[in-house]
Amino acid sequence: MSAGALLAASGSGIDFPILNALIFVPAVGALVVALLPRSRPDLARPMGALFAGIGGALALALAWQFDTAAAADAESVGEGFQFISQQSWIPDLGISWHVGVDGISLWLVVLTSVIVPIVLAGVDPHHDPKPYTAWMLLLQAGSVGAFVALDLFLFFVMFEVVLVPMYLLIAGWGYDGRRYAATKFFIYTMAGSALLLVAIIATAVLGSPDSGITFDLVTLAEGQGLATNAARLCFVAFAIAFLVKVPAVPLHTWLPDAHTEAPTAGSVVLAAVLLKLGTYGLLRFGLYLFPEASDWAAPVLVTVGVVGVIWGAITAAMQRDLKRLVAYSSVAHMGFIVLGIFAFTAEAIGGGVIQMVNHGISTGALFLLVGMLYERRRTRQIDELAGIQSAAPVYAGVFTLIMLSSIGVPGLNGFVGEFLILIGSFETRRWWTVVAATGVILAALYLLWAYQRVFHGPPAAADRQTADLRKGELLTLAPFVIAAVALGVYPKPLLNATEPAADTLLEHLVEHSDFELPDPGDPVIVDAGDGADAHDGDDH
Amino acid sequence: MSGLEVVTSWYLVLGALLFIIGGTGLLVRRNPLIMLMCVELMLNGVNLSFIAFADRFGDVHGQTVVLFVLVVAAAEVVVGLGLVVAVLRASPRATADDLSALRG
Amino acid sequence: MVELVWLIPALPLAGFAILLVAGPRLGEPRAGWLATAASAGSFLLTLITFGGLLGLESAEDGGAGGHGGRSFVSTLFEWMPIGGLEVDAALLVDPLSMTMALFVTGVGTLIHLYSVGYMGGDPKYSKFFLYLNLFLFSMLMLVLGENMVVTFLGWEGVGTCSYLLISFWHERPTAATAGKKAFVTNRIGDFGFMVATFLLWTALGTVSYTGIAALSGGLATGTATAVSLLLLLAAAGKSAQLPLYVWLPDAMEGPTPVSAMVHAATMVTAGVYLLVRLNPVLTDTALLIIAIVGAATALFAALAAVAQHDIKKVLAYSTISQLGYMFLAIGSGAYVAAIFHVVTHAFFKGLLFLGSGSVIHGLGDEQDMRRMGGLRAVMPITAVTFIVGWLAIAGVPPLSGFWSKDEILLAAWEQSDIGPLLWAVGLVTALLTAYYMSRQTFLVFFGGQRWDDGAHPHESPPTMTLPLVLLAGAAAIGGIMNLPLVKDWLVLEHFLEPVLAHPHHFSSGTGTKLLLALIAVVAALGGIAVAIRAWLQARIPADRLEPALLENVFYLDSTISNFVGGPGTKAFDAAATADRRFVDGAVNGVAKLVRMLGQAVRPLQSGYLRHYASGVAVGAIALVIWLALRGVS
Amino acid sequence: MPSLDELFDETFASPGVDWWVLVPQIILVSAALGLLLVASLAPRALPAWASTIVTIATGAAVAVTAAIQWTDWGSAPRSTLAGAFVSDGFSLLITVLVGAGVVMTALVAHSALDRYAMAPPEFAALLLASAAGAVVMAGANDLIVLFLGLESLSIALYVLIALAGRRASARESAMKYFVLGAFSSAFFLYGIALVYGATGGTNLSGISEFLFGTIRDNDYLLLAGVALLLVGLGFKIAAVPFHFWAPDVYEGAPSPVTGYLASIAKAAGFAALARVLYVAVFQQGTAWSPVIVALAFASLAVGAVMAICQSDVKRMLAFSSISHAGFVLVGLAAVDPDIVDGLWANFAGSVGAAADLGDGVSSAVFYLVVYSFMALGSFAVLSAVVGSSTDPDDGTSRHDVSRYSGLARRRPVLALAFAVLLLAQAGVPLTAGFVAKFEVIRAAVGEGIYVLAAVAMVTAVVSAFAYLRVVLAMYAPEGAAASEDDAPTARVSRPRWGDLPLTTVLAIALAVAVTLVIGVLPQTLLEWSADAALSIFP
Amino acid sequence: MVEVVVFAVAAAACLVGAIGVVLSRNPVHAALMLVMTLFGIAVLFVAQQAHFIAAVQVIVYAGAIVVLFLFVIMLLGVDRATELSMGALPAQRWTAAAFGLGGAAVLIWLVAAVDRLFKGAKSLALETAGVTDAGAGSDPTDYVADVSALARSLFSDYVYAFELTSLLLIVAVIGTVILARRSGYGADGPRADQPGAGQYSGNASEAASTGTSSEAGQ
Repeated sequence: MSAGALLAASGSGIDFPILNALIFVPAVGALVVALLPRSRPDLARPMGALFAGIGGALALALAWQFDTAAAADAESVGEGFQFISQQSWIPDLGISWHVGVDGISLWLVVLTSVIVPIVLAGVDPHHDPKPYTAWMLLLQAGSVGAFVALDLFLFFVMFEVVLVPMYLLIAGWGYDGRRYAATKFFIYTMAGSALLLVAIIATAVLGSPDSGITFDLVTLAEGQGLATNAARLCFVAFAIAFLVKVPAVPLHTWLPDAHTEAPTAGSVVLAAVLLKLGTYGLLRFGLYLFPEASDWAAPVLVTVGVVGVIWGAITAAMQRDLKRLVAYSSVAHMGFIVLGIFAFTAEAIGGGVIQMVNHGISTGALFLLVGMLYERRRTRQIDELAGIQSAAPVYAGVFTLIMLSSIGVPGLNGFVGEFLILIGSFETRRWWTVVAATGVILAALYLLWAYQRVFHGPPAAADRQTADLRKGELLTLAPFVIAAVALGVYPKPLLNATEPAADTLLEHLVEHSDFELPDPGDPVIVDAGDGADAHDGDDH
Repeated sequence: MSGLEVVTSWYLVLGALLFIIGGTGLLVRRNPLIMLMCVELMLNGVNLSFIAFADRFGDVHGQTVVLFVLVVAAAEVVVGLGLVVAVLRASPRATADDLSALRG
Repeated sequence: MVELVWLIPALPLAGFAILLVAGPRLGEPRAGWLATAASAGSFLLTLITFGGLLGLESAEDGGAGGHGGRSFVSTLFEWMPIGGLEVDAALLVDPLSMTMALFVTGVGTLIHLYSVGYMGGDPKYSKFFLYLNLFLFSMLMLVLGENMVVTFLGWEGVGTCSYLLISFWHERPTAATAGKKAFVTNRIGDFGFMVATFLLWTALGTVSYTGIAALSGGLATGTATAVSLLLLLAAAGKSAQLPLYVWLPDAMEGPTPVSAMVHAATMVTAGVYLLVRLNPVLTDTALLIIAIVGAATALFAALAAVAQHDIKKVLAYSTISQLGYMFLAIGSGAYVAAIFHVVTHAFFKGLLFLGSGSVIHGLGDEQDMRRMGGLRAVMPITAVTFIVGWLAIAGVPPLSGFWSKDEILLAAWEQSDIGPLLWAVGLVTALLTAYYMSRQTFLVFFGGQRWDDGAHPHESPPTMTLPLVLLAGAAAIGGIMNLPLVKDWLVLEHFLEPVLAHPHHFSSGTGTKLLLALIAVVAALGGIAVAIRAWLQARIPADRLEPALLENVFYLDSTISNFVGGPGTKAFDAAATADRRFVDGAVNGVAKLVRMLGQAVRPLQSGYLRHYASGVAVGAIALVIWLALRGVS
Repeated sequence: MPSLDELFDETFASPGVDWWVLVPQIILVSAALGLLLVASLAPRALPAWASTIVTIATGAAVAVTAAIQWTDWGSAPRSTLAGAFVSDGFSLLITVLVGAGVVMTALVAHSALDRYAMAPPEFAALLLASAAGAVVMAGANDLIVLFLGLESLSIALYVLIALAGRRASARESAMKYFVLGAFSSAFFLYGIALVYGATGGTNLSGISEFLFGTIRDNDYLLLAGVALLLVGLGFKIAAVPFHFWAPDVYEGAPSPVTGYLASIAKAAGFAALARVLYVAVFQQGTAWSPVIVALAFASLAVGAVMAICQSDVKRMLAFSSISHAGFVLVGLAAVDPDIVDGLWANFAGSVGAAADLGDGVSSAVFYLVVYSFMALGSFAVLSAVVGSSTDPDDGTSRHDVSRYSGLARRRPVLALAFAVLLLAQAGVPLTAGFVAKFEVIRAAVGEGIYVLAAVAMVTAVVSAFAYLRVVLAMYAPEGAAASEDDAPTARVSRPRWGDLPLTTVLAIALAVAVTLVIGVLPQTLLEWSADAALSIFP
Repeated sequence: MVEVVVFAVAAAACLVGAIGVVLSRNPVHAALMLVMTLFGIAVLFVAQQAHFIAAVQVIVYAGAIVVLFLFVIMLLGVDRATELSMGALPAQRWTAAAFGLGGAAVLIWLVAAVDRLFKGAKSLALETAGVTDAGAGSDPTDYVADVSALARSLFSDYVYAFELTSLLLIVAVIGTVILARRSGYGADGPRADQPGAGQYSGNASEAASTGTSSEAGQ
């Protein structure tokens, strides 16, 4: 089955349930891998990569087939979903298998489906490849499921179920502290979603239309059946669950442990995909479901985001473990996204979506790179490494590029998201944005400092022998590098698909809350008071 | 009627006292056999209450229930004594407090 | 022909791409030649585009304030279109961008050429040119960008390349540290750039320069001042103004061509370019602050330069000082003077750096001037060209430096608020400039031999001397661009006028002008004279002229470093510790608490049958009481 | 020949017997008696597997019969024997569960009987007898009948545990269970006496009619009786503070019996509880609901908190079982006081209200069914793990978590099955455990008991920690890190199926299958439990 | 008045016997004290028209159950006086006291007012019997609780319960038989399984004696 055949199939009018395929192909792959004979452990990864790759190809086909024009015509968020597939699941509770993508989820689906095959093919688990591969495939299936779910129940199922493979990946293939880290990861995020479950049920029970209980996102969101206070309470529960996942300061401490102890592939997927469930959830289930409450809570959430940016950067700077440092940088990056989401402008939300993808690419690649370094040196301690650039220039070059992307240097992907978030947020959240923008300085500080300590300086004997990248590794990294450059230079396709979704979401917000969209260039905003205040912010 | 009349509540209070004495006995005694007897005391307290209620209602059902309680008591005692025998055979001086290996 | 503008940055980018893929295979010197060719091609294309621009209808008669003047926008593609934001990857061809592009590609090409020889034998030869080409590309994006975001792309790009080039010899810890320092300090400026962009967009709804220029009149004064000051922050970072200058002296750790190109001729002038480019936004308050910052920086850096021993450090502080001049010019409203000085400075400072590089090269990587002397004899071409540069920067007429500096001093004099004070500072700076440059020249090329016997100084190869000669020529005659003698000779001024919202016109009479020029010349000569007495004739003891305060640059840098390394790091460390101990500690604490709770309750599960019976009994009584009480009506 | 009736005077009307309703019990009892008969008359004619097969067949027959009955006459109540026993959707669903539980227990026990030196026919007979008691409890519509069912179940269980009496732990376990069981039975009985005293009857429907039909000054005697009934049933379902026996008894009992204790015995207790509360004293809902909430709170918290302190897996499961009981209690507590009044005000046709009303019971039933399978499966795994390894000499307990270390390597499938069962208990989606929790929370939220719902979920997180510890031991053994140096080929021994008893494997597979299938497709069971729940309302 | 005297004497016997059970050092004495209580209760049964039950009480309880107790005491030879102290259980005496005193208080409070409760109230049984005032029902002559009435109740309303007792008795019989037969197991096992001495150590010999093939495989 090739993507081309699928395209032909869908083009010829056969309604191919591509989203379901995106979920089930990896799931079936997991089953197939699990059933492989024990005597052939070598087959597991190729088979896994094959299934995951089919998923990836399907996802690319999905992106290709996504109808931007139709998305732009959509008048409500609900109309913006494409490739919808809805099957009755638990009719008693109004639960259905309802999946669909819009410009927000589309790219996360693509990201997920593409990254998993790459890391599956590119990263060697070193032992027990069979269960490893199966768990990775399940992770892919679950994550895609969470991104396309349009039913609260289905979403929660997927949101929770991905914990298991991730947990087992950390526990089974992680490093020394893996037991602690895996448990912490599972329990922490589960604690977050414990209240989420209550809130989901409350939302459905209280917010369903008179015709009967339903967990359908679109119905509930467009109906807005909840009383203000109930909606706010539910939103708080939703927000906490998602902020844990994001993770936002101060709910972030599971992340460094999980990232540090996870195997490389686990870290990559965790950073690239799982964290996005949090920010995606805030967008899809926070803003859409509870517009009024979102507006009500936005100042707090924006603050949380900004605090995350600064706190993540400061703590990252002081880490001694390279992987931990990257993990903390994730906290900072994700803080930007939270800021963007709750700035309530199309630019910021679009930027947030882009930043989700970009963070997946750059942080994912950083984890890959750190993993490769660990393979060679058996250490990630910054103190124990020096002068790697002399020994492994290509490796250092790729690292530099990804690092620059992570710092947010224009021309690379990281900039686009960060810039759009900041410029969009500035309209509505001026001072928070100014503070968040200092995170840009800090990002350079901690990454360059770490880079200097690890890559620069005179190498010791052990450092000298650090081998440069092999062909396979280069091949693994190539997609990340290409994506980093391509998305930095030409992010328009992503933005084109995302913009309508962001716009309709904002319209929804305006319609159901007191929030009013800002108009850039509107003279109302330009008043002397603001300018005078801005003046104070500078030190001269 | 004279000033002092036996009313239902007297029986009930007596039943309650027997029940409580039996219960307290179970809590204070360690000898498994005596603990079993205490359970019997409790059941007898219940029986007395049933009969008192039945008498009060003029309802024979209460008495019927007592029959069942008797049967249950007998069954419990039989099995209980079997268990006690099994335990005491293994360790003749065992008290209820000695059966505390499973804990925590 | 202006449509070809995209090729200008594309050529260096192509050079970069080729070198990235095939650099090591090309090897030395082909990689260098390739890069030089790309640069030269770019220069040629700039010339062609320039010609095209000249051919465009000059619309001086149309458009208010000259805004509708010659310009051409080449939109390549939409970069970040979302919501109301439309950021295009677009290039702007107008007099200002062409002026900048011309000297960037011109000087850049020469430095490329110079590097072919200078970098010979370096194991990372091709990588150097790779970075150099990338730098050129970024610099061109900076100056050609049609909107603030594209400029920012170049802005950050040059910063990145600067980082890569400064830490080119990364095995030297000082080089690595200097690179990092440059990048991070620049980032502080970038913060200003970004926030200024946000503010402009929020206020005006556009980020394109044409849009900003057209709409800037509607800006509230407060907003405009805020934007101006943010831009000043940005410019101060990139152009090494107080207090963000600290990275530039350290940046001399990079190879000398880099110092010449990045840290003297091109990148550091980006701040000046930015302020000039956004001149319609600048308010009077902001201009005054800019002028003060510029004047202070000029004097401060000049004082620092007086007591440096490293041949490149002197030039570095001199660069900072000259950049201060340019800021002074902007602050005084004399944008053309600023750009004029940018260009002339590019010539003579590029020349001086390359000359110093030649010396360093010839002496086998010796940089301490106290170990030089009398090189005039062994390195004649270098010496002659260096002397041209010296005189140019010292402001000796008729060399180029004189003209541009004179114009700045005049503009400062005419500054409405504190003009004479600014002028006086500028004058003192001019005197100091003449003095320390003379000192350098004398120490390096005159006097007796002070180098080690092991060193064998020699003249550099032609690839290095050719650029020296060409630059010396430019430095000598560069002034003709904007001679104030006759009004029509003010070529640059007329050319740039369309991009200026408020073209500056000198109001002083010719007498004043002449007098001021005369004083400046006297000051320059005075500086030279002092230097002669001190360094050629040794009439004044050296240690009196090199106080430790100046040698250590008022201890400003070390204070900042100590702060960053001390309390700063401590504060960060405290945060990280708090994160571990309190934030994470709270999480683990909750887990521990639950466990402890369990352990505390655990004794209840004592294993004693009678305890369990107690539980049942007491529970039963409690339930009975509770429920029975609820049943009492 | 005078007929039997003529021997009585004409005023006596012998109650009609709906034999068809009693078939499940009759099957169970006659199978038990038959087994005993054969075993005592011709002990050699009855090999070990024969008892197992008979038990399985009986269990299956009971389940099938109950299912047929349900399809035959729907979930409408059908009472017999003077209203002492009622067969409705609720009792039938529990009966099916009991049948399935018998089958599972027999499968697991088959291989364990030898290990515990238990005689197969006797084990089987007692198992079936206790199952009969459970079936009686499920359908009992009279407090005395309920009590007799409870006693049959309990006494059979005391002996079942004592069957392994060669182990001191089993003796201790049986003794504790017995004494405490008898003690709490006495409370239960006293409760019956008080209820009888307050209402003059023991028939549940009769009590309900009496309560709704009369105006009373106060209800304290009745409610005190209900409180004592709660003690007896609370003991059976191991709700805090009547739970103390459970961990010790679970630990000491043979694993198959433990599974049975945790599932079927508990389900029967809950069935009885639901019937007492919702049939007899439903009118007092506002009074007893807070008590159930309190019991639920306590059970959830104590079960979860204690579970994480255990290093013995069996004990941990025992405590978690207490926590699960708390979840079921949450479901039972979800009764809306407004509906209690409203329902009876216009009882005639307020289906909508009744549907809401049934949510609580429905979710409890769903939870019970699901948890029974998870518990049976989990204890089956324990049985398999202990059965396939030698006892430790180092003083650690039989089920110490360290014995599960690296199980994923040694027996990947078994470990996976156990992981599924454990994670299902933790409430991970796509397992039945999640849907069960979801249902319970939905019921609680539907009735506005948000705090209880939130607390329940928080304790679920706490107990997840306990489950994870076992999963972690299996998948990430402590000392021997799964380091990269381990070549995949360096595995020493390959796991074999042969040394795991087939019957146990079958039971585990069944449990896992049910857990997963219901987890993915819960609709059918949801409908069933909703039907069942509605059927108990008068 | 006779009733009061009868009640007082019988109640005293009950209470003395009950307290005697709890406080007897010797199990035999306790059993005999139990008999006293049982007899007292039988007397009270008679006083409340429950003649048949009283007879059954004497026969089954005093005659069978207590004898069984005594039999077991003799069988095990535990007819020595045992210690009466509470044992070392922490807090047990307090909970016992709390239960004893608190429970007594609560239950007495509950039932003492029953007579008032019944005034004017209706009960299910009375309603069906057509009696409206519960107080009137207390006239002993009004209801017949002879054996035939009991039997009628037993075989009509409680026929199912009656049948269930058979199940219960079967279980009890099987159980007792098994326990009695198995009770020897502990004796031949190693003494090590005394409480507190590692209750699992006997397992190795178990495995050997039962000879399961599964264990051998490991």
